[in-house]
Formats: sequence, C-alpha cells, structure tokens
Amino acid sequence: MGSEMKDVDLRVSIGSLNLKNPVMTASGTFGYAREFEPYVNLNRLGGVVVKGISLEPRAGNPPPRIVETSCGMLNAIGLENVGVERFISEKMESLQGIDVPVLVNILGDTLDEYREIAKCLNGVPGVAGIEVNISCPNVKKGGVAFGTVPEMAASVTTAVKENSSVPVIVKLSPNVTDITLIARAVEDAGADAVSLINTLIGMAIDHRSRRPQLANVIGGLSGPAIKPVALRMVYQVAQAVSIPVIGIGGIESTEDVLEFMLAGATAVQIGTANFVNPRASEEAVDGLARYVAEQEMDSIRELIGGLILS
Amino acid sequence: MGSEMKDVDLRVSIGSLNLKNPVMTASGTFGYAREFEPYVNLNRLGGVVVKGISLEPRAGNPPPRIVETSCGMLNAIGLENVGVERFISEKMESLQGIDVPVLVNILGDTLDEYREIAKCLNGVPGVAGIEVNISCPNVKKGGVAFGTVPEMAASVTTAVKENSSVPVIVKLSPNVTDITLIARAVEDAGADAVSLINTLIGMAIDHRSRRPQLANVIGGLSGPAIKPVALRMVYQVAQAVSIPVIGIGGIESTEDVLEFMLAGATAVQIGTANFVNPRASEEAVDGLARYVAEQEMDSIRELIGGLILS
Amino acid sequence: MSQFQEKTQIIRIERLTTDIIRLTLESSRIVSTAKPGQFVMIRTGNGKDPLLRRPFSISQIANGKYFQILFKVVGRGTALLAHCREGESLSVLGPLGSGFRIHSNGPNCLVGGGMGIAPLLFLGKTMARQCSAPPLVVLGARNREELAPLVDDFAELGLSVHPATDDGSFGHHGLVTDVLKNLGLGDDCMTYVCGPHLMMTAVHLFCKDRGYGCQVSMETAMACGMGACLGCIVPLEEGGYGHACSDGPVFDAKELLWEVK
Amino acid sequence: MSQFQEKTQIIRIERLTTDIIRLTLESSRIVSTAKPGQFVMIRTGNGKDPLLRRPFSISQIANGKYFQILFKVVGRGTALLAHCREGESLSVLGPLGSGFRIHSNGPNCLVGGGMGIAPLLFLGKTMARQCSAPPLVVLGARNREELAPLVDDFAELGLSVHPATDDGSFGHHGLVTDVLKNLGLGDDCMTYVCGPHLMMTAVHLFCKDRGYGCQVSMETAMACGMGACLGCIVPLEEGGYGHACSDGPVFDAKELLWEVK
Ligand SMILES: Cc1cc2nc3c(=O)[nH]c(=O)nc-3n(C[C@H](O)[C@H](O)[C@H](O)COP(=O)(O)OP(=O)(O)OC[C@H]3O[C@@H](n4cnc5c(N)ncnc54)[C@H](O)[C@@H]3O)c2cc1C
Ligand SMILES: Cc1cc2nc3c(=O)[nH]c(=O)nc-3n(C[C@H](O)[C@H](O)[C@H](O)COP(=O)(O)OP(=O)(O)OC[C@H]3O[C@@H](n4cnc5c(N)ncnc54)[C@H](O)[C@@H]3O)c2cc1C
Ligand SMILES: Cc1cc2nc3c(=O)[nH]c(=O)nc-3n(C[C@H](O)[C@H](O)[C@H](O)COP(=O)(O)O)c2cc1C
Ligand SMILES: Cc1cc2nc3c(=O)[nH]c(=O)nc-3n(C[C@H](O)[C@H](O)[C@H](O)COP(=O)(O)O)c2cc1C
Ligand code: FES
Ligand code: FES
Repeated sequence: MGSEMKDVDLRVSIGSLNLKNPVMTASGTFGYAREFEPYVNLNRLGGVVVKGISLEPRAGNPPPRIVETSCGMLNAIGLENVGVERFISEKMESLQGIDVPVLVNILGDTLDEYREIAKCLNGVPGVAGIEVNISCPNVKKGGVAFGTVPEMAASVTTAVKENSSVPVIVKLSPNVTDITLIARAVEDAGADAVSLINTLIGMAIDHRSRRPQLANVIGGLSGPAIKPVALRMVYQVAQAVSIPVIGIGGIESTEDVLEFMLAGATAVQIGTANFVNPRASEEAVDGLARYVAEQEMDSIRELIGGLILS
Repeated sequence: MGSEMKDVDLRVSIGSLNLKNPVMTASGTFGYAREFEPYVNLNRLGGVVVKGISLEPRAGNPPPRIVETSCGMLNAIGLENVGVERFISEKMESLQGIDVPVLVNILGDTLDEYREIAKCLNGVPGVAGIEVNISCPNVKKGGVAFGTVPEMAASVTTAVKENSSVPVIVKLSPNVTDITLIARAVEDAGADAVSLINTLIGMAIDHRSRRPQLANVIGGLSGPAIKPVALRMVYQVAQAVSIPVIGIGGIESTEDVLEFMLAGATAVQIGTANFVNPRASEEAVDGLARYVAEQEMDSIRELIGGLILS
Repeated sequence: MSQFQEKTQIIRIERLTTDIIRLTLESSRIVSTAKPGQFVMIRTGNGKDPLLRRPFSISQIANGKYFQILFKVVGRGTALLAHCREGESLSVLGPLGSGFRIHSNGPNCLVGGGMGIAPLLFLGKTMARQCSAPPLVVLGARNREELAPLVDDFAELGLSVHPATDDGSFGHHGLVTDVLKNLGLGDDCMTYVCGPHLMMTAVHLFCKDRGYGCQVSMETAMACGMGACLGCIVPLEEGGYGHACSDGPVFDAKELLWEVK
Repeated sequence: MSQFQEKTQIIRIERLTTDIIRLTLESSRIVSTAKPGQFVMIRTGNGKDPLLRRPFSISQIANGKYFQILFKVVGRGTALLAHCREGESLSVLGPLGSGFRIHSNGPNCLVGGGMGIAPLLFLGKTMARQCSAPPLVVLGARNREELAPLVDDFAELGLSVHPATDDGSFGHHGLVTDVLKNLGLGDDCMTYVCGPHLMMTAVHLFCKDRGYGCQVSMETAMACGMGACLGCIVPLEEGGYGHACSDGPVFDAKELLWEVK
C-alpha cells in the first residue's frame, strides 16, 4: 500500500504540528501505543494520543469498570495511570524510535495540577503535543467539571498553554448545553486546537442484582452509539471557532472519517473501535489514501468542512 | 394473561392520575394510538402520549426526515401535526371509548402559544394529562430552547399549569449540562411530574453525496443507543426532585422497564421500540406482571428507586 | 383487523442472481388480506443493529398461505436477510399501505424497473384473473441476468412482456419509456409504475402528456410502516406531504409533486 | 510479533449438549505461538451489536494449524457464535495473555469447573508430553450431560479424571474441593484452576492451607484483551489491580485479593 500511494497528499496540520495524515488514536483506547504493534504499523498513523496522565499515579476505580451497551460501551476506568514521572521515564522512553507524533493526554483535579503536569512534560523528547482532558471534576469548585463552565475551561487552557512549548489541544466534554461556548472560550485562551467529543455520561443497571453495572455507578459512553452526537458537535464547533477541530466519537471506518472531515474536522481520533478492530486506524489511513486517489483530489484537506447544504 | 394475573398490583400514580401500570407510549412514536390497534390492546396500557400538538397545524420538515444510526435513529419530523383544533375535533373524538389515559404532548414557540394550547385542551373529555415538550426553540429568545434554561422552563410550566385542570408533566431535554437544575425549576413551578429524556441532538452525513442525511441537517437521536444516557439522567433527576419521574429513552423490553424503575422512575414511556415491535408496550405490561408475581412482590411500586448501591 | 405482526417461517430461498433473492414465507393471516401494491416490514436480524424493520413489497401470494418477497442485497439489512436459512422464522408486519387501484375494464399497463418489478407480479396475476383484458407489461433492468428470471414469472402468467435493458443484453436497448412510446396503448390506459424515481418521473410525464392514468408506488425511508412516525413523506402537488406508508405507497402520480429539471 | 488478528475459517462445529459447543478454527499463525492458558478474542457477528469481541480460552491445538474453543451459550454473543456455519470465517485476535507456568517435575493437579475446563485440556495435553508424571485431573459440572463429553477428552489423553457433579449424576456428588481433599496430592503439588469464582476461592484456600502452589485463570469483562482499555482488573493482595488480559488471565492465587466471607 505505502509505496503505490506515494503521491497522495493526506497531510494536515494542527497548529505547528504537521501530521502525515488525519488519523490519530484516542486517549485511553490505545494504551501507550506499543500494545498495538503486533497489529498496526504505528509509523503509518497521523498521531497517537496516549492514556490520560495525572500528576500522581492513580489506581483507578474498582471493578467492574466496563460494560457493553447497545452499539457502545460504558467505562469508568477512573483514570488509572502511572503518574507523570513514571510516564516520562518509562512510557515515553519506550516510544523512542517511533516515527509518529505522540500526544499526551493530561488531567487534574485542580488548576495547579494541570499546570504542574504541563511543566513536567515541557521539553520531554518525543512529546509532540498536549491534549488537555477537561472533563474531570474540579475538586476546588465542588466537583463541577472544568469542561462545563467556559471560564474554568479557559483557565485550564491558559495554565497549560503558559507551560508548554508544543501545541495544546483542549478536549471538550459533550455533556454541556452549548459546546460552542466552551470551544470559543478555550480558543480565546490560546488553545491551538480542540478535540471532541469525550464520552457522554451514562449508566447501566443489572435488574437481576438490582445494582449498577459499574462499581462507579456512572461511566462514559463511547462507540458507534454516540457518533451522531459527536458529528453534530464537531459540525457546530467547526463553525464557531477558527482553530482546527479534531473529531472523535464512534469512528470505525474510512467512511466515518470522511463524514467527520466533511463536518469540519481537520483530523480525527479513533477510540473504542481499536478494541474491536486493532487495525482500524491503519485501515482508515489506507482507505483515505484510496479515496483521495479515486476522487482525484489534490489533497485530503479539500474535504475539511466540505459539507454541502441545500 | 389478563385474568390469571388479576392479583398482581402494577398500579402507579402520576400526581392525581392513577395508572393501571407504569407502561406508557412516547409522544411521536405511537401516532394517535389508533394506528396500533391491530397489534396492541390499548386498554392494557398504563397510558398513551399522543404526537406533539401545536396551536396551528404544521406541515413539518421536508424529506428526508429519518435516518437509521447504530442502534438508533435520527428524526427531524419538524413537529408535523394537525393543530390543536383539529386534534380535539378529530383525534380526541376518535379516541373515545378507549379505557386508557390519553396524555397530550404540547409544544410552542412562545410562552403564549403554550398557554393557548393548554386553554384549548382544558376540559376536553378524554384528556387525562398534559405533557409539555420544552425542547422547542423559543423564537422570542433567539431560538434558545425553553428546556435549556431553568427560568424559561419554569415559565412554560407555570403558563401551562395555570390553564390546566389535569396533571401537567414537563418533558425534559437531555441536551443540557445539568438536567437536575431544569427538573428542580419545573418542580418548583408546579409540575406534577417530569418525563425524560427527549432525544439527543445528532447529525448524520452521507459521504457519497457529501450532504446531511436529514433535510433539516440536525435531528433527534432515539433508540437503544441513548439508553445509558437516559438511565443516568433519570437516576440523577429522581434524586433531585420529589415529584414522580417518568423514564424514557431506548426502552424495548420488560428488563429495560425494571432498570428505569430501579433508577427511580415511577412510570416509563416506550418510544422508538414501537416501530420495531408494535407490541413492545403490551409485552412489557405482561412482563412486569410476570415479574411481580415471580418475585412475590406486593406491588410494582416497591421497585421504584430500589437500586442497591455499595 | 387486517394487519398482523407474525413470526413467519421461511419456506424457500431462491437466489435468482448473486444478489437478487426470493423468499417464500408462510402466514395465512397476512396472505388473507394482502392486496397488490401492499408491503410488509421485516426484521432482518435479531440484534439491535440494524435497528429498524425494512419494507418489501409483497410480490406473490399462493395457496392462501404463502407469500413471496423479491429483494436485492444493497446494505446490511438485506445482507442479513440473504443469510437466513430455510426453516428459520422472520418477524413480519403487514400487509401495510394502500394497494394499486385496479381498473377492471380499461387497458392496463404495468411498468417496472429493477426491484420495482416485485409488486407488479402480484398485480399482474390479480389482473389476469379480474380484468377483461390482460395488462401489457414493460419491464426494465440493468441486464439480462437481472431481468430474465423476472420476465419468466410474468410469462408463466400468460402475460406478454416487453423487456428493456440498460446494456441491451435482453429486449430493447434503453429505457422503458422508449418501449412505452412504441406500444400503442389505448386511449384511457392506466399505468401502474414501480421502479427508480427517475423512471417513475419519466413515465408520469409520458402519461400526463398522453392523458393516461398513472399510479406510482413510492419508495422512501420508513421507520414504522404504519403511519406513526411521520418519517416517510412525499411532497404533494397541492402542498404539504403524503405519507408513503399509509397514504401510499401507491399514489396517483398527478397528486404528487415531481421535481422536473 | 506473537499476536495476530486473523480471519479464521470454521472447520468444524460440534454441539456437545444443547448449549455447549466446540468450534474448530484454522490459523497456523495463532497456533504457532499459543500456550496453554492463553485466550483469543472473537468477533461474534458482523454487525455493531454486540459491539465488543468475546474472550475464549484456547482449549486445544492440533496439526500445527487447528485450534478449538469450547463455549456455552449464555448471551447474545455466544448465541451468534452458535449460529455460525462450517466454512464461514470468524475474526480472531490472539493468542493473548499469559499462560499457565508448567512445573515439569512436581506433582500437578488440574482443577476445572464448568466452561473453566476448556483451557485445561490444552494444558493437560501439554503436560502429558512435557512432565515427568501425568497430572491428576479433577473436573466439576452441573450434571452428567455437561461433564461426560469433557471427561472423555481427558481420558483420550490417557489422564485419569476425577469427576464431580452438583446433582451426583456422574462421579462424586458434590464439590471439586471434596474430591481434592481425598486425593492425597503430593507435598509440593501445583494446582491449575479454572472455573467459577467461588470454586477458585475454595481451591485457593485449600491450597493455601496445605502449602500447595495454586495458579488460577481469572474471568472478567474485557473490552480489548490486550492491555489497552484497563477494564479487566482483578484486585491484588498487595493493593492496586492486575489486568486479567495482560498480567493474566493466569495469576498466582497468592497474589490476588480474595474476598472471603
Ligand atoms: C414500500 C417499499 C417497498 C419496497 N419493496 C422492495 C422490494 O420489493 N424489493 C427490494 O429489493 N427493495 C424494496 N424496497 C427497498 C428496500 O426496503 C431497501 O432496499 C432496504 O430497506 C435496504 O435495506 P438495507 O439494510 O439492505 O440497506 P441500508 O444499509 O439501509 O442502505 C443501503 C443503501 O440502500 C439505500 N436504501 C436504503 N433504503 C432504501 C429505500 N427504501 N429505497 C431506496 N434505497 C434505499 C441507502 O440509501 C443506501 O445507499 C422497498 C421500499 C419501500 C419503501
Ligand atoms: C480469559 C477468558 C476466557 C474465557 N474462556 C471461555 C471459554 O473457554 N468458554 C466459555 O464458554 N466462556 C469463556 N469465557 C467467558 C466468555 O467470554 C463469556 O461467556 C462470553 O463473553 C459471554 O458472551 P455473551 O455475549 O454470550 O454473553 P453476554 O450477553 O455478554 O452476557 C450474558 C451473561 O453472561 C455473563 N457474562 C458475560 N461475560 C462474562 C464473563 N467474561 N464471565 C462470566 N460471565 C460473563 C453476563 O453477566 C450475563 O449474565 C472466558 C472469559 C475470559 C475473560
Ligand atoms: C476505556 C476508555 C478509556 C478512556 N480514557 C480516556 C482518557 O484517559 N482521557 C481522555 O481524554 N479520554 C479517554 N477516553 C475517551 C476517548 O478518548 C474518546 O474521547 C471517547 O471514547 C469517544 O470516542 P470513541 O467513541 O471512538 O471511543 C476513554 C475512552 C474509553 C472507551
Ligand atoms: C419519530 C419521532 C417523533 C417524535 N416526536 C415527538 C414529539 O412530537 N414530542 C415529544 O415530546 N417527543 C417526541 N419524540 C421523542 C420521543 O417521545 C422520546 O422522548 C425519544 O424518542 C426517546 O425515547 P426512545 O429512545 O424510546 O424513542 C419523537 C421521537 C421520534 C423517534
Ligand atoms: S413509515 Fe412511519 S409514518 Fe410512514
Ligand atoms: S481487556 Fe482491555 S486491558 Fe484487559
């Protein structure tokens, strides 16, 4: 595949970050990338976003943490991760030698935590960008998620941006009345791009035991079930901001990628689909190359926001 | 079925409205009820909610109006309806003689419209309750949906409540940051119950034509795909208010009904499932009767909010 | 009660081409009230994806208890149906919609294209029995492979068929409207048309021109098939919309709004 | 690279009871690296519902290219699998996870319950070849119908099996732990256990008491099977969690936190 498609231009840019192609993998669904090496040629991807990292290591939530739903799944992993220090020494180390931009997804319970993680990651070789997960509850503000209040979202953006020399992508929560307000707030605060959507908050109950199916009671809904909501929000946000939009939510195939790009996404991230088909991301790259060739397009970029109305 | 289950107590109350059982059908998915007579014994249902009615007749949106998505569907019917006058003279007339409470779903673009419809329906024989759809955009407030701002939701509730002698149920939109704020606002404004969720806003694109799949571009997502979101919101709202909660969203089977009741719903509405299995509502009534008998419960009401945590 | 929701047994599966399949299903109740032009809604799988039923015309009934559908594999629902086995059961809702209004005395002409031919077989059979004169039949498809087996069905009824194919491999090389023009239809002819939208538009214009009656069977996306979802609309000439599942699928072409470029 | 994503052909489908089925699949690559205790993730259908793959132990390998899974129909995924036909293909990911660590010299005892017996057959076969002495095998199930065909498989390997059934219809009437107590296992015995959680808890306690080694194969919900989703955790004795798919599914029982009431 690689060589015959040499002439096809799949490149896109997220701020100063230039990607070979628009296909990335979503945080929390691709481990620390190496897990997928048996199945995927990582070098062929546009980028990989690794599992969310916090300042201190977190054990995560007790089991059960995942449950399947209709065309989707709920997860309440509880942000299990090794903490930023071990992440840098072990995980980033192991990613040396891969020719793909590695974006680090970060999260915190306070503004300070976000700031500290950004500082720790600043200048670490191999970190091509930061993706800020603002769906976490702000412990200082009584647990209201950073991502639901424009001012709070803006503060997090500023805190991270001031301490990062690489592009900063803010990852938006869909659990809001008007996602364009949050998108504009983080754009104004200096975000280089926004990515969306994170999971919808959901719940599942086992009627036999009369208990929640997740130990954490509620969890995040992902997979094909949420694609229509994701596509709508990407469409709305792409019209509201002028920074690049990265589309996420239920993407499984080349066709899905095309739809998100038509809606206005410059790039996309494949999440839950990696579990079902570990090769989903690389296959989407192949599919895009074929599409651009077949349609005789100069570049995949022609597609971005190309939805025809009326 | 009917006779052998005589002793099983499935009754629930929504304000002053007493239902034989908790299973209703959702607005817009059951026509004006008579359409389902070939398949369902309407008299066995807890209640039927008819298609949303506006003050004036509406032709609705141009085609295509519906599109299937993964485990769900998007609709942009655009609230096609015959208007309240013809509704009363034709549709309510045709429902005479059915031994099931008929609830009328109403909608408007202004407060006045809601008020007027409520007045028109007040005292009409056979109207057992009003369900207020507050997902519509308020034309006077620049198109912000009534259901997304607590104060606006409260005003609509008051306007309808002041002009209705039957119980008023307010149907909440899930497209908000915190649905409990809206639920509390309408409770304070005098709502007899809340029903939720209405559809999630979504979108679908045909990558071949590069066009939206719905003429209206965006539409409402319903079906099993949204069940986890609905269940979570019902659970949250049931803890936030003390009026009855009616659960809606992706309900297809007896098991689904049990889950919503465990989460705190006093009754439920079956929507999209009616299209797939027109007998879904009556089958759920049968299933609940069997369940109460098998579990040797005194009443189905024991289930409400019975979720076991820890 | 003339509609039913039934578990119907698959009696027979015939693969007419690689992707055109005929299923014979058993339901004496559905058959007892079925009329030509009506359709059924079928659950194509047991899972929740695809979620909705799929509409298929009733293309034949037999022996008071068997009915057939004829379909082409175009997506996931039809692929699942094609994967069924004889002896298995399918959940079927029907018969639904209005049928064709048969003119027993005038000259009648059936015009079908592609899978739109399906309902015309039932119609042709009924006409052969009910009408004073047998209808003329004009059928179009892409090529011989797709058309020949369907033409055979009509021939078995003793009806004379005028075929047309896109590639000229069978019958006239071109459109059904070319064929129609040269048929010399009687003055007060009624046409019964089912096929691709463009074909139906062309036949409608042809009929309007000649003053023929024209009944068309419309295809739209459908969620419920029984007038409940209001999803299946077709724009009407007088403004507003008709519902393909309950007002149709068969409409008088004059009542519809045709977008003619 | 020792894991593969493959379209594997279904060579054979055997229905051992009404709801216990054995599939023989072909993949020389998966077979080439498979070890006893490892598992595969299988897509049970082509649709998006059920969405996730399902984990199944590799229960046998043969001829360098065939492997078997043995499963019980308990939900939609397994029902779909049971509905497959010979000759069709299934998407399989594997082999995944850590296997059993075989003690070649000490006395070994395999303890299986229900479908937990599946991986022990592969293990027993390997031991019969590799170990100085054949392992003892203790198998439990609900009744004769479910247990007898599985016992036969071990008998064919020349292993002596001690069966136990809940209803007493085959072998000992009662639990596998009853059988274990009366077996007179050697001092430094290693047990390899797979079955219901309660059974594994009981065997672990029994082994702890006697100072035997105990390896258990844990079942949890799994989304990815390869360490990426962090969904498949089991609580560890030392605090924190292990991941059933990548740290396990086989764990040293001593390292796990057992909830003992
Ligand atoms: C009243 C009525 C009667 C019908 N009778 C027949 C029949 O007898 N034989 C037959 O083969 N088909 C018939 N159809 C069309 C049939 O319903 C569709 O082919 C079927 O629903 C496709 O399902 P799918 O899941 O395979 O395709 P999907 O995966 O849903 O779609 C695959 C492709 O087919 C297109 N498609 C989907 N539905 C339709 C539709 N209704 N019309 C045209 N294109 C569509 C989609 O746009 C898409 O490009 C009828 C439709 C209606 C409304
Ligand atoms: C490493 C591993 C190896 C396995 N090996 C085998 C095997 O060799 N043979 C076999 O029959 N099964 C095996 N299982 C269990 C098997 O994966 C489940 O039975 C299967 O996923 C059920 O899928 P389903 O869609 O039919 O059921 P679902 O519809 O998903 O669930 C139906 C019922 O089964 C229960 N269930 C679902 N998954 C599991 C699970 N993992 N463990 C226990 N109960 C579950 C659910 O709670 C529910 O009550 C293994 C599981 C793991 C983790
Ligand atoms: C198991 C799992 C873990 C996730 N962990 C994270 C995370 O650590 N940080 C984050 O920003 N998003 C996380 N997500 C959200 C995904 O990155 C993605 O936004 C979401 O799943 C929607 O995309 P999808 O439908 O393609 O999965 C996680 C999702 C899943 C399913
Ligand atoms: C085709 C269609 C039309 C609908 N029309 C209305 C309506 O007129 N008024 C209203 O309040 N809700 C309407 N709804 C929303 C449903 O009543 C219900 O809240 C929603 O579909 C979620 O439930 P479900 O997943 O069971 O379908 C409609 C839904 C569908 C699918
Ligand atoms: S298909 Fe639902 S109204 Fe016609
Ligand atoms: S199943 Fe995903 S990490 Fe184990």
